[in-house]
Amino acid sequence: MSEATLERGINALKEQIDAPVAAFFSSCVSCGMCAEACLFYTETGDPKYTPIYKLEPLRRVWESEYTLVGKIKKVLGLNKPVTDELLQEWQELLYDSCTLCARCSMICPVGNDIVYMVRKAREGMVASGNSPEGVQGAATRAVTIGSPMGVKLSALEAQIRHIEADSGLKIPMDVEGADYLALLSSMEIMNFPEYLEGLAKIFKQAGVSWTLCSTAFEATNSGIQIGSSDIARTLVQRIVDGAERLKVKNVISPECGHAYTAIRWEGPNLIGRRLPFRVIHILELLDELRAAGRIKTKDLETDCYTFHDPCSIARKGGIIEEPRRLMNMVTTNFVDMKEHGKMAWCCGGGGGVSSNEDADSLRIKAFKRKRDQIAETGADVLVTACANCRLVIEEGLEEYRIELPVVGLSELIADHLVVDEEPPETPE
Amino acid sequence: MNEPMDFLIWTRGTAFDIAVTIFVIGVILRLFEILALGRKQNLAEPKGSEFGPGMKTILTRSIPDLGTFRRQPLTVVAGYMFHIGLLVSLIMFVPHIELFRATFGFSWPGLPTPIVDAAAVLAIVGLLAALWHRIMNPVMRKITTWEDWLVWTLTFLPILTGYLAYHRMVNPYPVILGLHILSVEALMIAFPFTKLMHTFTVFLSRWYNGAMSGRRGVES
Amino acid sequence: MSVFEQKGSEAVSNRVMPGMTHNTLPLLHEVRHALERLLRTGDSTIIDLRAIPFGPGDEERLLSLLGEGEVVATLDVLGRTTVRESRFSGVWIVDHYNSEAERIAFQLEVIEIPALLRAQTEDMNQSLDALDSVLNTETHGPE
Amino acid sequence: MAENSTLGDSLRRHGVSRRGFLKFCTATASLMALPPSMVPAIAAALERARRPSVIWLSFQECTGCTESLTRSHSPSVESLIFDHISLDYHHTLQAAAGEAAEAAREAAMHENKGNYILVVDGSIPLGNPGYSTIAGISNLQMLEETAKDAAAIVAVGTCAAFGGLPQANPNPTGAVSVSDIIKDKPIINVSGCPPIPTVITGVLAHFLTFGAIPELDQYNRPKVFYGQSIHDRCYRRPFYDKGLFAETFDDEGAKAGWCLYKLGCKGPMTYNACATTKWNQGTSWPVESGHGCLGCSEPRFWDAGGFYNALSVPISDNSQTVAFAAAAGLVLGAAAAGLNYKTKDEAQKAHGTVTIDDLEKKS
Repeated sequence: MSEATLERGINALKEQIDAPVAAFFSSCVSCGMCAEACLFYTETGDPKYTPIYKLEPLRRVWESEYTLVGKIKKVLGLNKPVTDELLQEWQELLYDSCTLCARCSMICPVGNDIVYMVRKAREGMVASGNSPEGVQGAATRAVTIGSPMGVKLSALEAQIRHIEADSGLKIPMDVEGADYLALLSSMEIMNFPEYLEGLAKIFKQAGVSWTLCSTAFEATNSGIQIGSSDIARTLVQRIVDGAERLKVKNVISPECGHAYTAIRWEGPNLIGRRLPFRVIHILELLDELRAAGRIKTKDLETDCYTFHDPCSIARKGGIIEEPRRLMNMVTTNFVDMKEHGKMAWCCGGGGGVSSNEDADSLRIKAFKRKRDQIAETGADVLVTACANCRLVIEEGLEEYRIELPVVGLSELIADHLVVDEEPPETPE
Repeated sequence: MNEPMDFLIWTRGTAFDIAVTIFVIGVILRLFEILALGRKQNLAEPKGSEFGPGMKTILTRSIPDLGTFRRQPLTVVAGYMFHIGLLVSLIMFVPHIELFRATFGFSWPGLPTPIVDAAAVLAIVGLLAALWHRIMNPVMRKITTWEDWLVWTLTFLPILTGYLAYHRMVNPYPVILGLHILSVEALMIAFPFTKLMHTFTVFLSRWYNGAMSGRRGVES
Repeated sequence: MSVFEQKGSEAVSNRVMPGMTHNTLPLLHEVRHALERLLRTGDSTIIDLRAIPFGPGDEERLLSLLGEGEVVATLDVLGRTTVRESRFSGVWIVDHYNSEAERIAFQLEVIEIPALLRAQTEDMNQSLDALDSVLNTETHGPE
Repeated sequence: MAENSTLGDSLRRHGVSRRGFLKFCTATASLMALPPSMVPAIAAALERARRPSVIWLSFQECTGCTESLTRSHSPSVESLIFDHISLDYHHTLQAAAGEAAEAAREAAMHENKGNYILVVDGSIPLGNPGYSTIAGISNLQMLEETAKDAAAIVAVGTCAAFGGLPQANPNPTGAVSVSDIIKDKPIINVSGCPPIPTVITGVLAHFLTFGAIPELDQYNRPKVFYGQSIHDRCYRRPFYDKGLFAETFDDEGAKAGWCLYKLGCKGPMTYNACATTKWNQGTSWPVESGHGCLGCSEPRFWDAGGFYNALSVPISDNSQTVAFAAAAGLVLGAAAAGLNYKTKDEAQKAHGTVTIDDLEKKS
């Protein structure tokens, strides 16, 4: 059995450095603009949260391993080495104070994709044993139990029974040959079952053939959050296996940010081949159904609604217009926050921060940014499309004693769905 | 006795050859070093293309995001002043164009010297503002290394000496012209091995950024 | 067309860009200030035109702008010297030539009367002697 | 030979009136590039000026400096000065030759010990004394001997002042300037290839008038003549500022009298009086004639890059340097790329799969 050591950490960083990383470090002129894009800096004013500063360990490895001057410095003993102490100190910077929101990547004047590098730097942190305990726990539960929150299939089945009993809708499980395989996040199973119910309602109305999978229902990927491709691969493989077993054509990523990143963007690269199915986010699917006229809504709200863009879905996933079109299906009074879409501010809990107890108080501080953004809109209801964002925002609002309903966009669509009057029957 | 002219001849001769050689070798070497690290083939189904958005970001990143600009206008304003001032003085001043023509065999029309002069002042003011900002701003202080001070100095000196030489404020002229050329040589020698390389790698960085976002259907 | 079109310099001045005044106008400004100073304080000014970097046609243009005044004097002393008042009273053009008719000095004098036109004390002393000797001769007859 | 009468006496003896004397002083002030306000001081000084002895030595030179001087306006007001100096030795100009000439030199040195002016043109070879000798005496020996009792030395021409053409790379004769050898005498450098004749006479006039050397610049050149650059006094300067340049010697720009910077004019680095004093009795000067300044009054002008290359163009062939460096860069870059590739490849091979069992540090 191997174990986490500094050497393995440094080796992991060496593996991770590629041409973009080298170009990024070569380009940085220490202008500090990235700090202004980072809510951990803007809300605390502490310069150590400057995004590019968080990459110092990775930068040192790049310099001494991959540049002429660095190699010479190393031979002469003039280089600044990466030590265990350094990595330990940087744990806070690379985990507690980074949600992988990628806002810094959007504003860096020289075009450095900083979050791309943070994701890579975390590989070295994991390999050297410097990832935070809370995230380690989530990853361990995800691998051993099947879900970072420890949700087992039995719990899901119990929820399905509840939903079916309450709504009279059928939740299909392990249906081979279904068009769509729906994934869930543990939070949706435990905290927001209305998502699954909404899904069943919409798909029934739209005539979508879909299923859940008993061996691959968990969409989240703690490997992505902790920053270990090896662990992430194990988790993605389960979904790929489940989807291939059921021979589905599409896999639906749920209302969860990083799950989309994990399956949609990292998945094929982790398992080393193109996926034999299409990965689609639930918002993309709903928008497709809307465009095809397969779903319609009624009784539009007149209250002011605003939408929080989950970073992984909007800035890192390109799903920006879809939720806005969907929002206009449920309210006549949709107001965007000043900075939204690709420039949206993070809720403060992504990238594993919400499962990292060390970061709790910092996360609450950072939430001020979102709190003020929401307040500025004067909205009565906040809508989002990520269970993690939703939970983090709810917690944050509670912390600041603000009463504001936070709902998922899919269930909102389901609530306003025009359902044709026809005798209940199972599809096919 | 003959020092000023000896100095000028040395800076225009041997020293220039050395500096150009190191500069050219260094830049090529550094670009090879970077590109050799490669980029893994991306197997994820693309939502958009890479090349076009990459090229687009090379241009669009020159325009700051409005919200961020409001938070830190000085960085942007000083950056613009310096870069525009430097670019105009570097490539629109006729003596410089003559140097490029002698090197590459082609040239372009220059600007009247009072305009170039104003550009140089713009660059100097921009650099001084950037220096002040680097000293005063806590974020910049935190992330500034000795290399940043070095690079600032190496950039400032050619513009300052160029300004002094153009205005003939130091006598004899060969001394200040020689110092101007020498400071440029110092800049060229340090260039490939410091973050001055961003002059070239910024195109790589912005392209990668734009391409990686573009692939995911995001305009970066 | 060109403001430089003056006699004798067409060949050069036609090629000079219009509006390129070289040093003519700055010089004329200097003359103006000198004249003002002369009126105000009585201080005269002499400008050595050979120390001014004239371009082609500049001298002609300057002379044309200064024009011809009321006084013209010619001195025959170690070669010819001409003293001409310009059309601006108090501004004199003094041109010195040597015995080979080559210019050896060329000045603008801003003064009531150029010093060289005055009779010099030493010369008047000599003249006194000479007059004495003439009177002596006329009175007493040649020796 | 020098005599004891003053210039004032001498002129009066020639029947020159006070007016004539004043005109002479005006011309002298103009010649020395001094302001007209100096005329009374010059008049007072010239009244008392005594006739100095001048010894002129020519070493490694082309006689261009002497030509320049003798082709200057003659006879003229300068000739009055030259009437008044005693040119006791000049082996090109004097009638005496051989032993008689050398005897004249020695006599002048002896009689005017400590008071004569030594004028030198040409550089001095240090490589082999045989490169240049006069009457069997090496240049170095003659210079040291003659300089010993001189009141001041005027180094006429760039060769004497700075080494000039003989010193140009690779300097086969080991040529040096006067000031490289003589360290204990006041030296006035009148550089130029050749110097402007009136500048030579102007310097001599200054010494004659005031009995002292004029104010000098850092190259020991009289500031009145070398205080400003050609560029600063050039009548074409406005074109430089406006960005109007002649591209070739026969284009419209050249015909319109535009700036010659691109055609190699070294005016910006050259300090001389050409733009005001001009040549050939004030007729014209190189830039006015349509050719850029060569920089001939500056040290090592011969080695300072092509005459027809702009001052900003490097002395050696830069495109060749860039081409060679690019070729070397490709080779070294490929090597560096290989090293990086290898380092990364090794790191990837050394990858240990991370499992949940090794998330925690064991230590």
